[in-house]
Amino acid sequence: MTIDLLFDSILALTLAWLCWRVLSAPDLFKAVVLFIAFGLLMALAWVRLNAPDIALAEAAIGAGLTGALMLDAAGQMTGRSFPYFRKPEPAEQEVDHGEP
Amino acid sequence: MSEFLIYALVAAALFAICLHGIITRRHILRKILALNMMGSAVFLLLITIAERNQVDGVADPVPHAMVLTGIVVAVSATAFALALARRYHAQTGHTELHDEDGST
Amino acid sequence: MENRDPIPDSGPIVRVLSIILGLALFGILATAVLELDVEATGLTDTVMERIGESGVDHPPTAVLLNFRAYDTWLEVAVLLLAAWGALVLRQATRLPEQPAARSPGPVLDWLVRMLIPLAIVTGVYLLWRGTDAPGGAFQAGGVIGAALLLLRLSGYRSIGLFSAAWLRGSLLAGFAGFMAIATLLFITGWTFLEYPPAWAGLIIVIVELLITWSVAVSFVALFVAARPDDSASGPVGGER
Amino acid sequence: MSLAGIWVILIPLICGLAAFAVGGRSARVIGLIGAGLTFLLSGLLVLHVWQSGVWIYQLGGWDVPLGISLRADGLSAFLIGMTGAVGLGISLYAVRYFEDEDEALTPDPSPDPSAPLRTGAGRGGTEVWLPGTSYWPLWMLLWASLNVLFLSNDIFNLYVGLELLTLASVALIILQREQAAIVAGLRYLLAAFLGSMAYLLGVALIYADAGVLDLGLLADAELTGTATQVAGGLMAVGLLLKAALFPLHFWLPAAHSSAPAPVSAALSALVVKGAFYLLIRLWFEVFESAGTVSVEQMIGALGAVAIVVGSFQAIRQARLKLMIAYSTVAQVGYLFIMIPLAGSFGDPEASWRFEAWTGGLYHALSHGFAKASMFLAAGVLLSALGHDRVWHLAGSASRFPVIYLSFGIAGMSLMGLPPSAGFVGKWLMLRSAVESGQWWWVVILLVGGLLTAGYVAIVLSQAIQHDVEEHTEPHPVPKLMTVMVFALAAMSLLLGLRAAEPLELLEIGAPFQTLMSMVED
Repeated sequence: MTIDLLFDSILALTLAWLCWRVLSAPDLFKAVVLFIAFGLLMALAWVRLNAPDIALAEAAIGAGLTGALMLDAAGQMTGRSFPYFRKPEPAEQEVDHGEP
Repeated sequence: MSEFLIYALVAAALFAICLHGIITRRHILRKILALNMMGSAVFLLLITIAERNQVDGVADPVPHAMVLTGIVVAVSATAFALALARRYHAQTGHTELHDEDGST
Repeated sequence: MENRDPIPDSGPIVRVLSIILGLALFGILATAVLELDVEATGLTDTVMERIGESGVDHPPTAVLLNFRAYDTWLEVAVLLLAAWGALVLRQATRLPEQPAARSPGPVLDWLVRMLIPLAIVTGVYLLWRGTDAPGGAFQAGGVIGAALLLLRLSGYRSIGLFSAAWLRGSLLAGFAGFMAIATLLFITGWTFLEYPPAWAGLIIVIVELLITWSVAVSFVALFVAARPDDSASGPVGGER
Repeated sequence: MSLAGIWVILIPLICGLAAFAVGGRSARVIGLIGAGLTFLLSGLLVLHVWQSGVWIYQLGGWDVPLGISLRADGLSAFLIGMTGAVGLGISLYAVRYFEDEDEALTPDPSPDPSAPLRTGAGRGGTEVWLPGTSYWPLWMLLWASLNVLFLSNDIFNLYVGLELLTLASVALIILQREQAAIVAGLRYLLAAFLGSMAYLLGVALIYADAGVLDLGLLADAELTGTATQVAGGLMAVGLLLKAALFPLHFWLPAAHSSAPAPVSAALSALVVKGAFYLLIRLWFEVFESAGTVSVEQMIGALGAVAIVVGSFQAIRQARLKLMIAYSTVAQVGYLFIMIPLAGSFGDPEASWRFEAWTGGLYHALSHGFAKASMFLAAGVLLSALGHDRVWHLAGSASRFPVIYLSFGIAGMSLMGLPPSAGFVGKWLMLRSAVESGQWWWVVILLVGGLLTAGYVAIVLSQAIQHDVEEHTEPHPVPKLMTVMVFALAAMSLLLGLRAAEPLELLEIGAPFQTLMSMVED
């Protein structure tokens, strides 16, 4: 019982913290990734609240699909694509090497 | 402190944080992210209510149906907003809402 | 990092005012929540009493597709409108051609070959399960939509799936099919959105199938149409 | 006939989908048929409510706490009737408007009937996109969603209806993809999204408190708990944002002025009324017992500021469409003066509460017709002259006498001069203000009329000036468009001359049942 409540409290606090981080993380990509994490944790909370089917929808649509849309949009608006999919761009790498 | 109160209070907190985000963040994507999380906060409250309303282990299905409807409506509005934002960005290069008079 | 927001946020005055507003709102909401009864039953009993007449056994599905079918029907219209709006923005009645086929590479190719059948099976399973257990049209539509999207993004030519006629038909299927069934029954003397008890289960399955397909295609359309110029970018993001 | 309430939702949806499925030029024909049928059905519904009173329908045959019910009382019928008439006028205008636009965009003089199917081919920039093709399905869906909103009796279903209305509106705003329209549409979408979220949170709290979603059951429950009060506040703020009451109007002028003329007309005349209607419904039926005098006076004060600021902004605008859009900001302010007048100030049993309520709604009606006419008039001038700069309209009255006559008549209704419909609304509100001793609203109502006269006069005095600068021959304007501008303006006048029936319609199933017998005079 108390373990359950403790778990719920930690989950709740993590949700609030993630929400804040999504809004304040300086890197937009990081914010979107945190948003996806927020959606997945939210789905976890809904499983805890006896709503597994809604949790499924949130994970698939709320976190997954919205997240993918956001990543794609963030890619366009920052002029860069999501790092995992990015092909090496010679010009940019030169700049990176020039820094140190 | 019960499960109901924990989640209901965090839903309230999320809603307030997201409102703050919408007001102060100027990047369109941040605003859309905040609106989306605001939706999640409302859905969390609804699911908490469903759990509170349970009878013999069956949660209230009406808020569940409302949330499912709400998720689809929210993703529709989000996707459309993103499409507009991207078009706007492609046309102007701006990432925040600009008027001719410069207000946001 | 150039990924940082290029624009500063609102000034300190707005920020402080907004924090005050946020705290006040939290206070008000918390008070309201704390005042709520901790014990209540809402509509649980009402739904459970009549669920036998709905044609399905899973309570949320019964509410979504029978008791409150009107909401669901209009919700599909919202999705249709969003997809249609995104197409208006592209000034297109169809999605752009797939960028010239590139070799997706062995890993991605393998992944796609594995994932897509898996996703489609999962989607169908979710849909089928939805009548008596967690799952349903929207979850299934989401998963199948993701599979279609992956298929498209990984550079496969998508079997003419997104020609103008197909696209319109697919986007419309859920809403128009639902409406056609309801309207036909309505004309023949039933209450609007009432299903004859003997057919309720069948009608719900048909409607769910149609909605699943529309949801899947709408998601693909929304994703693809959102990109200002798809042909200029390669698969998944691409170089800019 | 008792099923007109269902058909009034179904027909525009069916026609909208058919227009969407068929596409091309036939979309216009289908759209027009849809507009005509919906107009007739709206009329039937009004007649039905008029003859047999409040209409209630249980969707799917499920009783209320379980299912969703539709309900048409006098207020719903009144607004559906207005939507039907204004909608028909806008549709007839749009036939020629988009025909013109589309022709300008079509390079090939003999269009291939199957061409629209190929418009999206997107190869080498030769694509031809006809805004008119998309206009009809979206406009039909918008119309249907207004009827959904006016008929629904379930607070969650109303949320879905609001979203439907918002998405249809935004899709119509961006129809021509101009940059200004896209920013305006995006800002509108985000503002409306925020409003919806506040509304939905209110729905959640009400459901948590009352356990039902049906408006009728909620009204009977006479809720007074903290959760309901907070929910009322959230829903009110959300809807005020959607109805664009000062200072939440920031999204309106750009959104309403950058859309194509028939869309601007629909947005200002009808869509704003959707959120306003819902607010009135909730305020006077569900939250009756939760409202307080100070909150009501505050909303009224915002309305007053909206009247003054909106009117001054309208006077300052150099572009006609923006001027008309700011005028909407001001006129929305009038609508909300109704809240303190019909609220719980002084004697809750007094008959002036009902008078103010009717007056406010009559004002909404007159504004619907007048504003639609004004925006359509601006559309005519814009497509004829190629611009809508107020200071360059000099001398154009001789070329567009009917347009300016209509503009003047519509302006009269906005000012509230007799014998227009605006006068009836304003008169009822003035009477209520005097009878209840809230004289400060009298001042506002009168000052607002003068300010309205200001911007209407600017346009008309420019138009009748003598020094005609003959720059270019104006582009010819189809007669039907001019006729519709005039017809809508004339309606705003006729409804002032014959107000008895519409006012009686409003009484059917209205709140304040106990007060009504006293008003009969």
